Amino acid sequence: MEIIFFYLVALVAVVSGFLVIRCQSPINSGLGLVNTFFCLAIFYVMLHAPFMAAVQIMVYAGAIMVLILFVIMLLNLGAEARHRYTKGIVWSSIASLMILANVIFFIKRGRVTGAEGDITAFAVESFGHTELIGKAIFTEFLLPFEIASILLLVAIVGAVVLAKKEV
Amino acid sequence: MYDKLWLIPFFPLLGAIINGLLGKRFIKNEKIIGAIGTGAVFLSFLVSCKYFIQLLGDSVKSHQNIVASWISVGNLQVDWGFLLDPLSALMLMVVCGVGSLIHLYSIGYMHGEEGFYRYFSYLNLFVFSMLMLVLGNNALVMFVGWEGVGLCSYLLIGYYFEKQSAGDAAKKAFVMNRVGDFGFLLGLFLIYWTLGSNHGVWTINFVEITKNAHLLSGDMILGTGVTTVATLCFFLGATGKSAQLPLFTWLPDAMEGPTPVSALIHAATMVTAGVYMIGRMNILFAMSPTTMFVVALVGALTAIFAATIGFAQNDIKRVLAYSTVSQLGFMFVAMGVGAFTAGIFHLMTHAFFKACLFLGSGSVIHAMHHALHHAHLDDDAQDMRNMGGLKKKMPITWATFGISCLAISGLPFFSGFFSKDEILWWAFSSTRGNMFVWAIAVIAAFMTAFYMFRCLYLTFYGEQKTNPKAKDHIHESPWVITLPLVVLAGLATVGGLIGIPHAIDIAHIGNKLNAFLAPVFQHSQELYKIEAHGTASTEIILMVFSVAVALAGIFLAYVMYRKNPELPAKFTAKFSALHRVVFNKWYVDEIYDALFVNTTKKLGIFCWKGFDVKVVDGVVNGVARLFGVIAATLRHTQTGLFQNYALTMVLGTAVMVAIFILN
Amino acid sequence: MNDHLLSLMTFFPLVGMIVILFLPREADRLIKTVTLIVTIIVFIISLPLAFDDVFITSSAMQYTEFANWISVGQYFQMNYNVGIDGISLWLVLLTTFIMPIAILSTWHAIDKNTKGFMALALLLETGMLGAFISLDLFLFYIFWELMLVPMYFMIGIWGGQNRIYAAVKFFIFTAVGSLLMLVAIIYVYYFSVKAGVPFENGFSVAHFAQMDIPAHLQTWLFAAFAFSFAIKVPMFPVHTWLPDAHTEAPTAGSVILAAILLKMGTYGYVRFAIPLFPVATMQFTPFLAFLAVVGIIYGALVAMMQDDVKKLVAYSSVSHLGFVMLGVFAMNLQGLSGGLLQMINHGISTGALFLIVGFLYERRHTRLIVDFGGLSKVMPVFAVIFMIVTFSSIGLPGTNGFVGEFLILVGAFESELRVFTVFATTGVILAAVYMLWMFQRVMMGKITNPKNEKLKDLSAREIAIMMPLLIFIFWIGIYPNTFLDKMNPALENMIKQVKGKQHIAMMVEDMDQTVTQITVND
Amino acid sequence: MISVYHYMTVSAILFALGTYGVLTRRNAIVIFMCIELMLNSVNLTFIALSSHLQSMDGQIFVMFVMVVAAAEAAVGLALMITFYRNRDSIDVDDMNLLKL
Amino acid sequence: MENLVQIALQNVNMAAILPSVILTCFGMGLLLISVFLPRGTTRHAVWISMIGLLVTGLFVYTGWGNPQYGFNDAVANDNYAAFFSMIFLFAAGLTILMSDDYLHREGYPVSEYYPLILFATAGAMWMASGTDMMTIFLGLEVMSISLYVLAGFFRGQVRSNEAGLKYFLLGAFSTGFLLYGMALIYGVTGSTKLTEIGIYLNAHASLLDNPMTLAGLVLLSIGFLFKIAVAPFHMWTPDVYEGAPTPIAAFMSAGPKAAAFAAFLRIMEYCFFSLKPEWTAMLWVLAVLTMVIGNVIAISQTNIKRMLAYSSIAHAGYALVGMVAANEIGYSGLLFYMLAYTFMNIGAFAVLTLAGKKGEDNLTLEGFSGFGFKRPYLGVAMTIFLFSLMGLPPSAGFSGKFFIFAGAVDAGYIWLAIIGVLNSAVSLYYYLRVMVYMYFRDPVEDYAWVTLPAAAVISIVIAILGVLYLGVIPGDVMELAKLAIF
Repeated sequence: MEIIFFYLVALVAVVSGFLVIRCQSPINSGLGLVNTFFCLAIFYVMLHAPFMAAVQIMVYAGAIMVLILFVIMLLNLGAEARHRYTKGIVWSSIASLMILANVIFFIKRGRVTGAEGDITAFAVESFGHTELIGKAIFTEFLLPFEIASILLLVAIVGAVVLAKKEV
Repeated sequence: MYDKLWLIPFFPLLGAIINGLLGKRFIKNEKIIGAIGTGAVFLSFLVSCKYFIQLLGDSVKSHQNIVASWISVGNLQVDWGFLLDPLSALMLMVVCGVGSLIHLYSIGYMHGEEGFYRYFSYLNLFVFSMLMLVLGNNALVMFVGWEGVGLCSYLLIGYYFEKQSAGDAAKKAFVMNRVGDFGFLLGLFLIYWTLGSNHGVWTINFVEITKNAHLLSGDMILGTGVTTVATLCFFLGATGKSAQLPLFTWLPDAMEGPTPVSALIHAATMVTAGVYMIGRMNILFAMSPTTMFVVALVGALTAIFAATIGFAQNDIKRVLAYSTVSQLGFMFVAMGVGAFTAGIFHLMTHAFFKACLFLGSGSVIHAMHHALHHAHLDDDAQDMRNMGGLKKKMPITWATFGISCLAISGLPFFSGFFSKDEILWWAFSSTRGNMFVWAIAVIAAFMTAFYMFRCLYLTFYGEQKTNPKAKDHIHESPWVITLPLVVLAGLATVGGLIGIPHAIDIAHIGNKLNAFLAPVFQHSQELYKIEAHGTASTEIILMVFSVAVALAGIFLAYVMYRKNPELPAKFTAKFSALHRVVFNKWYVDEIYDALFVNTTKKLGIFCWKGFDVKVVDGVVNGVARLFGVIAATLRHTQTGLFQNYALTMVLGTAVMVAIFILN
Repeated sequence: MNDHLLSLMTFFPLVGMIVILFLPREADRLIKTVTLIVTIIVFIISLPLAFDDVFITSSAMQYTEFANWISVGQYFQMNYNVGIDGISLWLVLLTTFIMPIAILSTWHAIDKNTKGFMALALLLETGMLGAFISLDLFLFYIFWELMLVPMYFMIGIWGGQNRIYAAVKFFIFTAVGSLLMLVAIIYVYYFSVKAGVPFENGFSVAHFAQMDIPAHLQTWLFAAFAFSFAIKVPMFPVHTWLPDAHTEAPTAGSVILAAILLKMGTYGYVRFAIPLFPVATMQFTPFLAFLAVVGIIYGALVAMMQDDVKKLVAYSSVSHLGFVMLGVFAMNLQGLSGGLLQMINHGISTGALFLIVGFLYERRHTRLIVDFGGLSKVMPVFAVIFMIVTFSSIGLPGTNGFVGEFLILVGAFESELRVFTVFATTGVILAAVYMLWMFQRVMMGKITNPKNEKLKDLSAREIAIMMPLLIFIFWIGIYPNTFLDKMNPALENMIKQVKGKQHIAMMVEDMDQTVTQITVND
Repeated sequence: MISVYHYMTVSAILFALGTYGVLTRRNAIVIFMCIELMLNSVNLTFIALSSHLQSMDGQIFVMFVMVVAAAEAAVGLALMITFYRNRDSIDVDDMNLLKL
Repeated sequence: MENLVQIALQNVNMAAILPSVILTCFGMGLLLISVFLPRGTTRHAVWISMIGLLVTGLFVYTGWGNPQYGFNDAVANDNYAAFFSMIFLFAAGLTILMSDDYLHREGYPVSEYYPLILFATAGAMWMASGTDMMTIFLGLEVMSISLYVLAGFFRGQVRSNEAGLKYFLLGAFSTGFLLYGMALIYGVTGSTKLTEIGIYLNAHASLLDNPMTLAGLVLLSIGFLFKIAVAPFHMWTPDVYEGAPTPIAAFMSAGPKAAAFAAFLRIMEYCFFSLKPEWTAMLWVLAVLTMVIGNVIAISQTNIKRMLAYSSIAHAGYALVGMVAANEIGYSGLLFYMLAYTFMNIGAFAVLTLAGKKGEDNLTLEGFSGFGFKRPYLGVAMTIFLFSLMGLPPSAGFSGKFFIFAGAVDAGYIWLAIIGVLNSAVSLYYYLRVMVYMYFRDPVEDYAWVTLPAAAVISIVIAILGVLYLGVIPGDVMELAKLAIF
């Protein structure tokens, strides 16, 4: 039952992903992308990471995609011209397929290490996913977290510097 | 006491330096310059005389005077050293003696020339070099002189440097000499190396070489005896310097120089250096019958070959030049058949009569030149067709010239008779002799007599063919010119008496020269069984025969040029092709040009334009250009398109991952 | 004083260069004078070396200085390790001697950017002296490369029409070779470290030379060194930069290039390539000797057909340096000392020839032979000097060229290179051909070009430039022992060492063969 | 049973799709979206692995990836706007002034 | 489960991140101050950022020899980080000094420029000191995003826009690969801490030929190789350098490149030391490819800035040789080389900033005709930098190449060393060509040369001193580099 559901979601995710690269209008592509985001959020829930699923929806679908769509609107971009694809489509396909083949190959042949950590599904249920993440982020990964703040600052400053009209 | 030997070459060197450095700016006066030049050589002559006399009275016949070490590197020890032995002493006398006379002569001959100081400086430098050549106690000092005389020859031939032909001739002389030097050096290396590495005697000293030469008898190189190869190399050197086949062509051209130069360098001294060198190394040559035969053969062929060309020349100096080549051939015949003494003897007598001939011709040319100049004519002052009948105008010149012609033709009791006869006798009867060589030599002697008298008749007899305008301006030359002529003619007459052959030595004077030179040659002649054997009667018969041949030659000349002056023209008309070939010197120069000069030039052009520019630089520039092309091609991968960049990245990644995983 | 004589001598020009840099750019004459004085002072500093008789008796390095320069833990140590022996002595003196002459020759020839030229010239002098006195391979390499830069600019800025091509070609040719040498140097160093040479010795040549490097390694290392040096020499067929560089360089540049820079290559063989890799030397000898002989003949043939005097002289250098290489690879005392002497001779004679061409160029602004002819008439003093130099270049006995060539040929004949010697000797003939032909076309004949009629003879300054060279032409020709005596001990020592190692290597090889044979027979 | 490999396979497909999109689309914004798709596929891998390994690190990583994605979106879109202002286009083919 | 929550902040060790924190603070302070100053004033920004760099440098200096670890092994302020931090600080300092006048000339006197450089530097420092994938990744992003902005900083210039956008798109694209690689490594080892990964991999030999490990290794490398500009991930370099403001191109060629090297080398050495044969083989090929492509294409360039971009690709190749050697000399040679390259390349770019006028028209070779005589001092400076780039003694470039090739030879990579030197020979051609134009040609037109601003001159002088110091007495710095490696 669960596996069927998985396949279903996976199918939707892949098809939406395909729509992203196939749709003529950027807006449609964006919508496809949002769809994928949702599918991934579902996966996250299935993987016992409900907080991540929430963040996924809020940050990606809510913030980033809105930003993107906003820019699309701002620039008033309609459907792309007839030549949607660049010339090197054959090579691009080959390259992408090679990447896919490689990745599939190493997933098939590769081996992920067995479970070692203590963040079991049980732990998640008993402590709450959010709490666990919060603890980890403010203790073990404090420094990256701080750096992330600088990163955002840089992004803001940068965006402002670039996008404002006059000096 | 022979420790002042270095004075002999020193004086001319000093003279050369003084005249060369100070002549133009400070001395200026021709008389003083001439006096310095002549005086320097004369001083050398005096010193030479002193040592000559001293040597005569000395029981030890070989003396070395080492001034300083020259090159000293390990085994190779070369000194600035001089060697006085009978051979070099005799040469000293000839060189200094004849040299002084020619210097004296030059004062008159060169009078009024722009580069008077230069001329005397060169001439002194030449005498210096010649004396180094003669006196050197080792092969390298000899080589200094050897090349030095080549240099001076170059300088003096090119004395009239504004004339293209003079420059060409000078260069030709030097280069041909260098070809010879190439042989000389190789021979020297071979002897030095073989003696050293096989027998532990590292030396190039003549005395040492002579002493140790017997060690070489078993050494082989290239399947032949070392001595044979080495002496052939040396002989190549000799052919260059002494203008033998095949390197003789420079000598006739060398007549571009002033006439006294021809007399001194291209008749009396330098060109005989090859003969002298063989004499110096007689033991090595004696060890190799093969080389000896080659020497004799080349000598004989040269003698006859040059003589044929001498037939057809109209330039008085050229006739003499070919005659010189021919006579040098005789000397080589002598050396080749083991008649070392005879060779040196002929060298000496030749120095006298040929110098006299050249100076005589110089006197004529001088007179002609003056006359023509006076009459503002452009006729060739050296062409015998413009002369004739000068006997009356220039009696002294005529007399001396005539005597010398008799001497060179080998008429009895003139100096040439004794020396030439001895050569023929040895060629006939020596253990190294050869009938063939003898026969050629006899024919050459006949021809010599013929063309020398042809020259004499054309110049001094018959009617005067000079342009009438100039006719009356021809006078006898001044005393500085005639005095040397007289002295040399005298020597040409009596000089032979020091070497009277045993067979006709009625007065029992003895062969003084033979005795004198014995210390030098006897050793090798005895060691290698070189001797002339035959009865006195045979010798006398041969002598008579050769005199008859000479007389026949003279008679023929008389018939053709005195009695029936129209005969030669008929003759040439009949054999015009032959005449043309002979007149053009058998086209040897042209053949050489085609074979060597042009080939070398073409090779040079090929190396430069073909190889250097096309191949080497072509590769270099080609690589540079290739990189340029590759760069220009590769830069187009940088399309500026984002997606191409991304594609490259992805492909790169995919390939890398694939390789990694598949490994 | 004596302790630091070499350093003082080497770095004094650098000080001079800095002084020059502070002089005003317009003060042309002042700059030239200062440079001249600096080079003369350097010459004076170096003079005591010439009079030091220790070289006659001792083969060891003299005037050595040693200081730690770069040291990186236990990885590297590069030392400032300098000294001279009989091999480098005369080359050092040649350098200090030629420099004032070269500077003096620029008096009128260089009139733009004098400051730059003089600064570069002094920098170049430091580089050249440093390369000759270095006993540490790393140090040598530094100086070796340091020489490139000033010469590059000299050709490029003050050169002739085609100067850019020439300068770049010069630079790239030389650098390509030396870069490979760098790899070889590093390799040798690691080999020495692994062979147990204490790393404090750094790149000391003396210590490297004592190692026993396996034959197959020697082959490669020697090839790298030899290639680098061959380009510098220059040997056939990597010589083509030379004619271009020489032709385009200003007179002083050509003089320095010919007189000193080319010697770096041959010196490199004698000092580094051969002692370090004796076994490989043995293998390469026939090949290099062959190239040397080809160079002799080829250089002469090409020189013969040149229509540009300077190019002719440049190609003659190829020929002359072929002789030097032949002598060096004869590997015996005569050959080597001949080679070494010939280096000096070539420095003097060819330097003088370039000066002469420079004089002509200053007067006529052309170097084509056809533009001249008959100059003897108007320039008699020049003619005499030219002639002497020409004959020195031809190798006339009594001049320097003869002694060198003779020793080389004797040495080569004594060695295994006998056959090569025969061909090399033909170079003697060809030298006469091209030099005399050139001399005839330039100096003899009638003056055909009216521009040549009013040419001035040499000035006092120009005669003063040539005089020292003429003196040495005769000095070396007549009494070369002054020079040979001081070279020989060091050369003898070197030959002994090299031959010893070659001997051992051959014995080992023989033994190996015997062993193989025995095994095969079994 | 859904294994981690299932998730990884899906993620791989999405990654390849994203790559393909980047390589073929001409609109810079769509390309950026494709990059986001790639990042998301990586996120999926991270979370799948994290869950499989029972360690939180992967999920934290995903948080930071999201931060980065947001930051990149801000800067990237700003860049696109400036480019659009000057070129009136955000076709990557129009980014062709700098080449060779 | 309680212990999980008990993880205290005991691991917070400010000393471990002090320099970068100080630098960030200066950056933020500068942003704040700028708000209160009128637009267009930038002088204060130069001063403040220089002081910031100096203070940071001081702390880096005092931290030398006293390694500090903290934040649960997320960061290690060891000698290695300190050495690289010094490189970044020099790069940033030299860049800032040459920027001020340039920005005014180009019409973008925006004070935010300086904080961005400082942030980029801080990001680079995190990359160098990070010992956790996350730290490194975030450091990389801080640096990259700053650089995206800086590359497109001249927002009115379409070339600058294009450079920024290209760099951004490709950078984000490569980030995808980097992350994928990190994810795989995480999946294989269950950790993001470098040391733990290394130990885990070393302990489980079976993982070494696990395709996932290897794929992770490669994909991870891609991210860094992209930043280093190694072929075939180099293609952004020429375009971005050409389009970006010159000082930023200078900075990018030195600082971020060194940072990428720092992180890459640390990851390789910490995590994948058990896979050394594999990744050295991979880098061997890439090094050769990079050197060849960089040098060969540079030959055909006529724009000096672009030529320097290709040359920076080639130099990345040389530096990679040090990594291939994978021994002490190679590594310390690499460190040394990055420092040397910082001086010589930024110096060369600094000269370029002064060679032009507004609009940067004077970057072509033709424009450089006669430069050496028109501007003698700049000419000499450029000459020194170019000779150093060629690798001629006595210059930093030579010492650096010497050490790196020495490392390669010592490790037995003789052919690599030979290919390396042959490539330097090729490089001679295009470097020399600049000098040919500078000195051997006469000026085509009389150019409106800018006057020499003091700050830029100081920057050039420092660069020259650095080049000469590292060239003449490289021993001391090399000694430090040796102490800096693991």
